[in-house]
Amino acid sequence: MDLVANSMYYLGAGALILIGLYMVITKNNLIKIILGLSLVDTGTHVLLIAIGYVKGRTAPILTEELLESVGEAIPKVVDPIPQALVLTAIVIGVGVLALGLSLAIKVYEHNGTLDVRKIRGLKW
Amino acid sequence: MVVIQAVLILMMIVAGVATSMLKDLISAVIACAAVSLLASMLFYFLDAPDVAMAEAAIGAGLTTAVFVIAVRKTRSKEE
Amino acid sequence: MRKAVGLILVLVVGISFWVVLKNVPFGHDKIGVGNHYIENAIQETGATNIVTSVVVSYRGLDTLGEVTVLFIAALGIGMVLFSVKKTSAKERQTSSMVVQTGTRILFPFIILFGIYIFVHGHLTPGGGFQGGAVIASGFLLTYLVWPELETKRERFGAAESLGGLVFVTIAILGLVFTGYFLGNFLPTGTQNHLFSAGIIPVIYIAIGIKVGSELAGIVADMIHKE
Amino acid sequence: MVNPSLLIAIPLAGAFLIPLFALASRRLSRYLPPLVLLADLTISLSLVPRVLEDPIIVILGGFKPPFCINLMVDMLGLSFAIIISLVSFLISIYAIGYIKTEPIEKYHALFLLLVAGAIGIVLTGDIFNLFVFFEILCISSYALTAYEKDKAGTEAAMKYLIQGAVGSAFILVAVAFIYGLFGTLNMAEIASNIDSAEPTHLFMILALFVVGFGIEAAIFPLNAWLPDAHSSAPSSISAILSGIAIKTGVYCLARISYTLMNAQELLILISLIGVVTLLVGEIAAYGQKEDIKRMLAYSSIGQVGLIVFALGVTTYLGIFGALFQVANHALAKSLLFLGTGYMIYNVGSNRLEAMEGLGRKMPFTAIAFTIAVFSLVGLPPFAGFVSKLSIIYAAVQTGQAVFIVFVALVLLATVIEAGYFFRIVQSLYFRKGVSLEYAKEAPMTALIPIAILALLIIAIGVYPQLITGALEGAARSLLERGAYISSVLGPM
Repeated sequence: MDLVANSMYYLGAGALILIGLYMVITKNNLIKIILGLSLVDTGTHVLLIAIGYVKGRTAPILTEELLESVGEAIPKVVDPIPQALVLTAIVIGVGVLALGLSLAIKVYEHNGTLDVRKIRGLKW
Repeated sequence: MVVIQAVLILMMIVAGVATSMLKDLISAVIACAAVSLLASMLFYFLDAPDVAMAEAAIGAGLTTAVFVIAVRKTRSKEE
Repeated sequence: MRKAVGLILVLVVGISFWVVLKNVPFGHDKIGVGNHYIENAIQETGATNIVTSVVVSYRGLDTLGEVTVLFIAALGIGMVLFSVKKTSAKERQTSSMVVQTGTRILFPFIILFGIYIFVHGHLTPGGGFQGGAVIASGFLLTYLVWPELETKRERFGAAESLGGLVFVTIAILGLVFTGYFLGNFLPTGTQNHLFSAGIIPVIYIAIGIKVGSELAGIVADMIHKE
Repeated sequence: MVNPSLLIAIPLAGAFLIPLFALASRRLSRYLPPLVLLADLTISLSLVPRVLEDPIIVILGGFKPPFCINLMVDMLGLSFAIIISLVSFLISIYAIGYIKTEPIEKYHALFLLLVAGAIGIVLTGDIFNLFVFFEILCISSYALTAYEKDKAGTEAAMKYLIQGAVGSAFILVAVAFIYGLFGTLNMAEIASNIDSAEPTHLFMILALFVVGFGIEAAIFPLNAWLPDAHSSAPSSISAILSGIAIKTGVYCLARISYTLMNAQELLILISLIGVVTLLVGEIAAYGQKEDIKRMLAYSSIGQVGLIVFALGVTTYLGIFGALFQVANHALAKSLLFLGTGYMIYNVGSNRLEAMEGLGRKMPFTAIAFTIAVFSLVGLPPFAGFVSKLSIIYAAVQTGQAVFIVFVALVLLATVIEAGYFFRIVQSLYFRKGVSLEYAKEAPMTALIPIAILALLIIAIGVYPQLITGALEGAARSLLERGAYISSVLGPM
């Protein structure tokens, strides 16, 4: 039980990243490929937050109650840095996805299809 | 608590597989939004309320809207 | 063929994950920079939300880079979908009366809620990004309800630029007054008050306006440009 | 002293200003990038004497490192920053006249942001900040590749975006692992703790980084996007992508493998990758007999291979040669793309056959083109001669049999390179053109940057001491990890 509790977040994050990578490599539809990129992003976010989690601590917001309850001692909160990194990564991710989708719309206008097998410039 | 989180993670993986398997693009987009929403709940459990809000508003909300717009401007079936 | 390659690659990556993550125990304290922030953030920056103080103050350059990324995405989408001819207001279905009235009542509250989130970013969960996203979703609602609504894209553009310029200007003012780029030159005030934490609320308001207008602009571009 | 953080802040502020400028006058926005980049160039040049003595640590936000993001302005970063601001300044002059497709103000804003991203990459001392600036560079390159909005451009940008996004995800995962293992993001602190981690973990992290940055640096087999992107972007963007963007990928590889990971024993693998990339690129370029820009793009892959090979030699001279080659290729390849831009404009086609006989109609462009070609092949008295000579000398000096074989392969690649480059020069001068009556010399906005680039190539070739001082300092700062760590964190 402990093993499951300790590794489930990493497992979930890893699974999302791998599903996303697999989609990017094997799917033929551009929208599906971009959905795969979105899954990879979400997976990395979960991974980062799971790395920063510390058991038995609370959210890193020092409310007055929390400050009073600990007095002079160091407040027991989780690591704030991964959370800050993920905030940044979420915004970067949405920028890339939106740009990718607008490019996909343009590719569709030129070719009338989103199938990478039928688009000469996207074969690989 | 652990059980709830385990169920959420399991649902997240299932939704991720569904994103990959579903042929209808709108359904796949919705499945992807579900992944983001479940992830944002997980962030809440991991004591990251800021990130949970951002993921729910940006990841599950706006990204999905942009995806739906893109799918509607192209064809909605994966062939 | 591609499926096989994909599976092999995924397997390799998966194994590498497993190898490294075995030695990153879940739920343990990684003794490092984070603890310094937990101990000192409130004295050094005056913000009770430590994530906010890390995002805006300790790692301010990341945040400047991140709003820049969104700015690039907005510019790039505007550029990719740019067309000389005016977009035709095709005969789209207008929404029902109930939805229209509801949106009219709801829209100001959504915007107000977004503003509340980013103004209180240094005290409560949330901040410029979340608030900006809420504002953008308010605009998204109006586009869905009134598809024929012509957007004033230039206004979003001006708001984006102003938000970015305010951020850079504050950073350079920090250089002038304290000698450090992004240095805090305003008093940190009393904890847990709205007017505290020095430059953090000012920067978060700039970020909120910038992110809101950028995301709204992206959505508007994608809906309206053909 | 001017604060080096302005090197990043000025282009950013300029890019934010451009849309506001464009509200008043769209045509005026063209003149902002050259001004901004000239300011950057002056600042970076003025920092050289100080940085030659001691690296400058710029503390952001007023907290002590490692608790804040710090910029690390050592000679390596500063040399790259000078090359970036010089080349992009010249390209921005060229773009004033060359870019005519609407919306021009978006082009100029994105161009400035690309440069800001590249400068941020080479100056930052924080691994996550490196990722953020890397994303700025990549996303603006994706958008600019699609600038013409034609079929080839959008498809190339789409391909570039998909592969680049996968690479960025790898980098982010590697950063997450580093944070999990070391609890810090400051590059100096990671470097000082690197021995506490197990070698297998470091190998995994290094592999993730090599894949992530390798996609941007276009090392084999991660270079599928490059020929399409570089050949279908507008010529000024091809110039900045070939001259600057792939070099920052190489910079990241060097920084990570030398300063951060101290992985010198693994660098022979990097050398091998470099030689393979070199051969693949040059052979593909030789086989490309139709599209001139595609040929130049393949040649860029080959040249990056040469740089990566030299970095893997791990001796002082090898790194020096690699950095010299970075400078040489940045100057020469951007000249080639800039010259090609107006040659294509004149004959209305990318095809090599259409260029025949252009040497008589566009004498200045053709002479500059020839100079750059000679420099890339490595003929004296041009800059490329010095870099190729020192790379080959460094590899032979190691005395290892492997490197002797590699040198033979490098020489073979040089012969191939000479073959296809002389083919173009010959067709420019000694063939009779078919329909060139409308062809005329490029305008002044193009000739001035082209002439400056050509003069720089000759000047560096004749008098290498112009830049050897700076590059020697750069090579030293890459090899001396201890100095890097102690200058950020204080003496141990």
